[in-house]
Amino acid sequence: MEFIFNLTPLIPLFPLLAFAIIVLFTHRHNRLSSSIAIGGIALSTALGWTLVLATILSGEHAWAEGWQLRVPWLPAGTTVLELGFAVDGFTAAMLFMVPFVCLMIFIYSQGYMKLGQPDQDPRYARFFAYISLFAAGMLGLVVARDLVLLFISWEVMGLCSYLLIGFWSFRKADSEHHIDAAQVVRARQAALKAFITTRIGDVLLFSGIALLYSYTGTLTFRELFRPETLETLQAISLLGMPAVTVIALLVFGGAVGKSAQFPLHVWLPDAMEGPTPVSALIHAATMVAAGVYLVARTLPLFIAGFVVADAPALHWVAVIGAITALLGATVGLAQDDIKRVLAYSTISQLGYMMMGLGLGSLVAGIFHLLTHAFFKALLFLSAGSVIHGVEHGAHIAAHNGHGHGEHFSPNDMKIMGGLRHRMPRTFVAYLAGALALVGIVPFAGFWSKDEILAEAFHLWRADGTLNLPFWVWLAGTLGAFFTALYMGRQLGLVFWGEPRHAAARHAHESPSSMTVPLIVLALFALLFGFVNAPFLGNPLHHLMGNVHEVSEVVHAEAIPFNPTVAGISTVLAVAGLLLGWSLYRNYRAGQVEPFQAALGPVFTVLRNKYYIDDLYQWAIIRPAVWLANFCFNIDDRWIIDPFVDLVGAAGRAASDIARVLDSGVIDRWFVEGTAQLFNAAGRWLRYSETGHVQNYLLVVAVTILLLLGLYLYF
Amino acid sequence: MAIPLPWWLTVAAALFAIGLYGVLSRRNAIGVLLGIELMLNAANINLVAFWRYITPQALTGQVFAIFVIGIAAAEAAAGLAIIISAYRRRRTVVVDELDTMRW
Amino acid sequence: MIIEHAVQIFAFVILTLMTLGGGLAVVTSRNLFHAALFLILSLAGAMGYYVLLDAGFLAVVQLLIYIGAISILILFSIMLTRGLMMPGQVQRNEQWWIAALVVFLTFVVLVVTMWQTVWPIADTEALRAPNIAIAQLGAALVGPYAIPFEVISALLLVALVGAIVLAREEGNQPARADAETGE
Amino acid sequence: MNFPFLTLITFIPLLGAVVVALMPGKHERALKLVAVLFSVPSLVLALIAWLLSAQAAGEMQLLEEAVWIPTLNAYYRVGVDGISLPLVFLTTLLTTLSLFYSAYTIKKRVKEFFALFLLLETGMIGVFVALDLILFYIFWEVGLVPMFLLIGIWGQPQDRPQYSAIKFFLYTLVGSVAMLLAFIAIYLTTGTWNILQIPSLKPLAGNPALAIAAFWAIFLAFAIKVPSWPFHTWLPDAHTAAPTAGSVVLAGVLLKLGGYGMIRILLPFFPDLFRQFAPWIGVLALISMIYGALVSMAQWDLKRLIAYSSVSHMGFFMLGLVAAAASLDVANPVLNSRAIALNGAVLQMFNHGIITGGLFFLVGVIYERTHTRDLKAFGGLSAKMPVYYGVMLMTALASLGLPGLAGFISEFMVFRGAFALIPTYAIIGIVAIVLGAAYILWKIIQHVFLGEFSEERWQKIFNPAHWHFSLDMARFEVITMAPLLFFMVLVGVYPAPVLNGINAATTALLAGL
Amino acid sequence: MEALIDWLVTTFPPLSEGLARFIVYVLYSAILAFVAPVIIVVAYTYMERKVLARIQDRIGPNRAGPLGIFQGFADAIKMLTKEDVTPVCADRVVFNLAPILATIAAILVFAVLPVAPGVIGADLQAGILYVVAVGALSEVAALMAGWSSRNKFALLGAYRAVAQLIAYEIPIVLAILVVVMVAGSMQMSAIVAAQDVPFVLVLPVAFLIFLVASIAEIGRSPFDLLEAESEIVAGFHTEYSGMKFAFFFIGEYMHLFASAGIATTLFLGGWRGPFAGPDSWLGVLLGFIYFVIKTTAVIWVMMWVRGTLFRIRIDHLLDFAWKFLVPLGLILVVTVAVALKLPVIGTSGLRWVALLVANVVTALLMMLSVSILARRSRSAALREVAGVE
Repeated sequence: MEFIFNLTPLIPLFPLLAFAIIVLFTHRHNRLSSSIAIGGIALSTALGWTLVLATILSGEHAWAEGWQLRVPWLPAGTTVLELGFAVDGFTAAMLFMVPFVCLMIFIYSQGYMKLGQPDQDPRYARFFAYISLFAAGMLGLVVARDLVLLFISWEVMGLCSYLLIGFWSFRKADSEHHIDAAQVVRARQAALKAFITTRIGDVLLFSGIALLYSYTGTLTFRELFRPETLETLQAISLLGMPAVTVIALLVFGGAVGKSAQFPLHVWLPDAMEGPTPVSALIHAATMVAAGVYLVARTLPLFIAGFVVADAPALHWVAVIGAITALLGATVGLAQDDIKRVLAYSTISQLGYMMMGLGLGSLVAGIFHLLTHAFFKALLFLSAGSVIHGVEHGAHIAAHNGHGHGEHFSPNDMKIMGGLRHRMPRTFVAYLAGALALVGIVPFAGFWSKDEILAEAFHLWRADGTLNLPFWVWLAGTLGAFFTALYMGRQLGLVFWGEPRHAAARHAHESPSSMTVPLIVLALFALLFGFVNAPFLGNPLHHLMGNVHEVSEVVHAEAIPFNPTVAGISTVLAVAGLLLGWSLYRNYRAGQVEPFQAALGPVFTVLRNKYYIDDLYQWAIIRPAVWLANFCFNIDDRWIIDPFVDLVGAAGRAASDIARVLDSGVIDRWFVEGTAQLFNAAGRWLRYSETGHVQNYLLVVAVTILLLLGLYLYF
Repeated sequence: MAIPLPWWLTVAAALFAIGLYGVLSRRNAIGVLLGIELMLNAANINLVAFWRYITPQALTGQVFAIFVIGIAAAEAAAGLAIIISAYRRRRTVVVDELDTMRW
Repeated sequence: MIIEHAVQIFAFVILTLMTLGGGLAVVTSRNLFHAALFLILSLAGAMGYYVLLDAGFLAVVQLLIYIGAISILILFSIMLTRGLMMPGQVQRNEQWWIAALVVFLTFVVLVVTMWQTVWPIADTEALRAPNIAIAQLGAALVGPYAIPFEVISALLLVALVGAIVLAREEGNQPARADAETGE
Repeated sequence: MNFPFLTLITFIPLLGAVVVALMPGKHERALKLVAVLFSVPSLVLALIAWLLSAQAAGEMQLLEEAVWIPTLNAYYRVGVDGISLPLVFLTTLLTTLSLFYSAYTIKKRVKEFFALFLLLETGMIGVFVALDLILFYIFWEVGLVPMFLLIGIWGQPQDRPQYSAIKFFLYTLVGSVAMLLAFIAIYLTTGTWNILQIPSLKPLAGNPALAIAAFWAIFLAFAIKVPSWPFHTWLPDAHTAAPTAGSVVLAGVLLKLGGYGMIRILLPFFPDLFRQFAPWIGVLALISMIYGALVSMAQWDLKRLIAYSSVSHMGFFMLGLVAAAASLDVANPVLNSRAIALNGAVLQMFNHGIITGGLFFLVGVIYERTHTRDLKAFGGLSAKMPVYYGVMLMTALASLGLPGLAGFISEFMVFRGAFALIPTYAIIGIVAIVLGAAYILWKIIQHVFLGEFSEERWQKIFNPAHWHFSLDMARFEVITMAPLLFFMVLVGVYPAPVLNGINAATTALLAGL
Repeated sequence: MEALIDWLVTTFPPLSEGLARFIVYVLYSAILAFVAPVIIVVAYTYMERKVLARIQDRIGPNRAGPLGIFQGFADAIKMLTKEDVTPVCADRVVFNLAPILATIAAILVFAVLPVAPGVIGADLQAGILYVVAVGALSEVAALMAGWSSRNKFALLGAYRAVAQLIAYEIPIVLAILVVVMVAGSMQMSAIVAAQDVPFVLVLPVAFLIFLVASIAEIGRSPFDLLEAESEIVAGFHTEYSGMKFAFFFIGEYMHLFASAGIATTLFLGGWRGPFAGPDSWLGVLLGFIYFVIKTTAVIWVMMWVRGTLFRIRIDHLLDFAWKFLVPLGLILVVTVAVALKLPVIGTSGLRWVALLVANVVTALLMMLSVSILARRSRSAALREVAGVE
């Protein structure tokens, strides 16, 4: 079995190779490029699943300890920093999901990206290059043995996210495809925003890694989480806290940026400017989950930070997760863009995962990560299908002379309606995804969300006071309700009622290259929850529950199924879903929204995302730009350079004075006088220059003769 | 060796003197060049003679003679090229008439 | 032994006549072409000296380069600048008598010095025919004397290029200066 | 090793300069070819030397020594270790590429340009290999004059080249005069110019005041060259005015002279003083980093932006150096932190040379086509010039420290060292990384490549009649960039080959203090 | 020759060894100087006429003697009895010296020619260099003749002669250099001794260079520009007649034989052949016969060339030397030097193979580049013509 594990580095390598091949060689051939990309990820999937199987078959020890490969990488003084690959139960769980979802989305993209674009669009190949690189990054992250490889993959993904969000930023504004100039600008600004925002988190993570490396001399997970290492870290004091707490918080900062947690969540909704498969892959299923993965991987740090001195490193995770969960769910209520709703939903669900981890339950968080990846990818892809259907409808409508020249966004839910008849397969898929998200038995989301809430409930009951787990549970339960509410609203707006626009009226089903992945993912959304169903004995727990065994601080026993929790949340979910659905299923164009009528000013706040974006614009970006200009002015106009020039001018003035002195006195008498003297002498002496070479030679001969004579005889 | 070294030197000196005379007194530039060749030959005879009589086991004398011959070749090539070039411009090879450098 | 000495002395006398006589003719002959031919004679005499001094290789080189190349070159340039060498032209300049005087004095000084000096002649054993192989000479040229050797070759190359450039006419005529590459 | 590697590496370009200068000026193609060919042997030899010496680069390699000016006790003494080898290689690489690139782009006074450039190469390499203070000083000055002329003569007319050139010259000269005085003072107490020997003789130990003065005098010279805030204002002007190849070498190599001097001379000569003053120098480094990044962000001129980014990036270098120096009194700092910080600093120099050199080439690419560097004039070029976009993106990302590319490694090492040794500085300095991402992505990538492509705007700046190569990157431009990209990826993905030598040398250096 | 000296000393005891040596060498010199020229001229003029005639589909000399074998003698008698004319303005002394010098120059070569095992006039260390050096004398002779005739055709002929001789001397030297490198010596006997394999087999390119340049060096068709009747009457010997012309004539044929003999010595193994050797009289005789046969073969090739090719233009002639033969020779020298210095191979028997490969590769490369250049210049010329029209 060992030799199979040795193939691990190949998993990220296949997509990376695909990327290199496309960029260097085949970028002119669209079909070939997409096939290469799909081939690369398919190989990775096959290998990944083989490894999953191998891990499962290897038994408990392999699940907890895993296998690893080390490469000496960075000479540092007398030691060498190593980089490496590792596979354990946790990795296996991730390896099951990541390449597969990638594969599905790649296949879907092959159809999706062709639509509505010219046949020989060079960006088609470029798109596949980018997502291949992304897949390489994500897979690298999953199989990383240490923080170095993890961070490299992390940033590669960030880069791809940046490139893909800005993917439409250089297309022409084009009424044919319903793209306006503003959208182009939005795309590039969204890309920048995403990169810079996550970069802030990354820098925190970077600092955390640097600190960790400084204090421990290693970045390998397993070595970091040894009890003695953790104790060392606890003993060191940094900024008034134990170093481990600081590091944990810094690492969490990275996760906050990547996983779009409050307060760095602002980039994710804007990132929806990217192509829909990208939203599904990067901004729902995989990359944003990387933050959660990171926290889960480094959980011992958080727990160690928690255990000592009551510094609440882990609590922060739970708190931020709860805030984010609620914030995302509420804002989602007030959005019109079909993808933005899903984006806020993603933010909210990522908050759930953080909540789970923040309660110390590794498996709960990751379980939700896995299920969420399937059903949220499903939702996004279905939404893409819907959007595509609407765009197509707009085409037909324009062709028929309806709504010509009228401007609209195909993402706007307000223009849709009644699509369940026109796009039945998409509808079924969407419904499956929505039910999974809302948490209806037996869809996947039910099991995973329930486990998080049960965990919180359990911890609350164990303590008895209104402690943090209680508030987490409350936020989660409320969040579940809001989730159901906005999903109900969305389903009602999109699939029920009458079409509110010619485009929606003429929409029709997408091609099978898009719908087949939808069906496959829908099956997973339905069934995947059973991998950790309590009545099946929590298999996932066994597989990955013990990966942090070595640290002796993480203890992961499965929480038994709690009917109370499940009951409450199911009831709330069904209620919310029905409420939203019933309010919106007969919504008409131009009508005041039912929520707005009910909530009033609160709705406005929600619609404006709690004004957080505006706050950042006002409090951070403008001052930074102002500061930059201020520094530049200091440099160039006000202080430094003028001073330099002044010194120069002073020197010039001094030299002017010297020049007067020089020409008046020194030159006139000393220099010119001497020159005249020599001039006169030269005038006389020049007659010795006869120009006859033999004269000169004769002089030479005579001279030599004389010298010779002198030398020999005197 | 039948002939003592000073005889060789004397012959060489005589050849040198003849060459020098040629250099100093010839009006034709090529004639001057001929004189120079004679002087170089005189030097060569000296070199070889010294080698033969003083350091017969060393190679220096012969090697230097070869160098002198090489230099003579280069000198003749460049010198004659100059003369031809001057002749083309001034239609003369008389040294006295090539006095552009005169005061 | 005596015969050998006699032969040597006889050869020496003949060669000296050739060399010095040729030399004198070179500097005094009115006809420049003859002067050049006398130069060949004189050089041939020097070649004979080398043979007499057991420097056979040098003699061959002398023949090859001086007679074979330099003399030809001189003859060639004499022909090319023929226009002004009408026979009967005065070939001496005005300073010839000063030159003669100086040269004579130089000769005297040299000769006197040479005869007064005690030369460190090698011992008799070493004076036997030294018989240096050409291979030794070649090895020396690329061994201890490699740098001067390279310098000489560079000099030759430069002279070659320089001569071509100098002698090339502005027009399109093929350069006669090709000739000196014969060295 | 008897083969005179370093002498050849150093002086073949000089020979080339002489040959080029003596060639007739009208055969431009031949001139260019000869100049490029003369720069290649140095490159090859430097690479060979690097490969040969990489394993044992902890001590000085390839030493050569000869008496030079006996009356001054000055020796011709050259040698390299793991610190200077990458820089020597960098110099030869960038010079060869610059010459190659210039062969296509330089139109006026070709002969002088190439001759001066080769002379410049000799000067720069000389500084890196010299082990004698006099020799060091002379090479230091030799590099100055050609650069002055390159900026002054071949500069863009609208950028006040004369002003910039003189500013560059005077700035550097002030520093080097101060440095020379300090060198003399050191000589008077130690009696030798030998850079390797002086540290053990404790220069100026008996005269603290003079020692401090000498320290700051030398620091001034190097800080101007690095350049550290507030001695940096010559840099944007000089970079902007210089021709592309000049900017490349200026940023890629000349700045390294200062950094190299700090490591090779300042640190070993005055370790105690350096430690004592490290907090202040650290402040300068921090200001350089953050301030440089901020000022970059305010630029609308592409070249000026990159010039200021150099200030910021060389601030990283100084931070690493300061981290290593500040902890000199700590007997055994945690886990090689000092070595790591210094490794990071040296690698940062190398990386900055590769990356910023590449960026200046890339600015040249667009400038040769459009004759403007105004960021507002571009937009949407990624569709028009995809290869250029790709190459620029990669280089820019390397510059902002994306893991997997070169810049990350050195930044990581610098901060790794700094966090362990001077945490406060590190925490402040980390801001510069965020700002770096901001100005590079926001200003360069977004304004030049993204957004909507406007045909009218493009017509205004691009005249196909003046550009004879392909619109997207021409083959010679790709060839120029290819080695740099290779090194960015190599160092980023697998830094061990480059770092082994550096690590050995820095470890040895620190052990000797 | 040593054997002969020994035999003399033992047979006639009064003779000291020195005297015997003196006698032998004087005899040998006399044969070379007086007998050999006559035989060679007569034999080879006859052969040339016959060969050329056969090539041109004629019979050739057939009157004087059976098959016209006495034609040579008839010519000689005619030549000697003709009036000896000296031009009025001629530089008389030089005019008379020139033909003598020309003949001497040719005869001098024979001094170092190993015509049979142990039979050689002077086995100089620098033997082959001597050959080259003596060759220069013929140039002097040509110049003297051309100059002293006071005839513009003669002078032009002299110019051409010298330019051509010098130009082709270099490829010859380069070819010789290749041989010297392989043989490791300049001594003629050593070169012969080194040819366990005749060098023509391993150094075919060098041989070709030598052969072509030799033809030019002795001024035979297609390189007989120094006496191109259609252009400059008869070149430098325009004004010569009778006896003096006969000297030039003799010189020319001596030169022909000498060149062929040297080619034989350098490339064809000299006197070497089955059973030839210095040990017995028979061996010596056999060696001499081999030598003559090989030399005659080379001469026959030269005659064949003369009968086949037409005369080429003077600038083409010089171009051919400077732009083709010299570079080829230089490259060959370098490749052969490399081949000889190859580790292991350079000293083993394999070096013959290496040398052959080096030669062939050099030749192929040269032909390739020449063909490319020629195509380019031809198309350039075509374009020019097209442009003009």
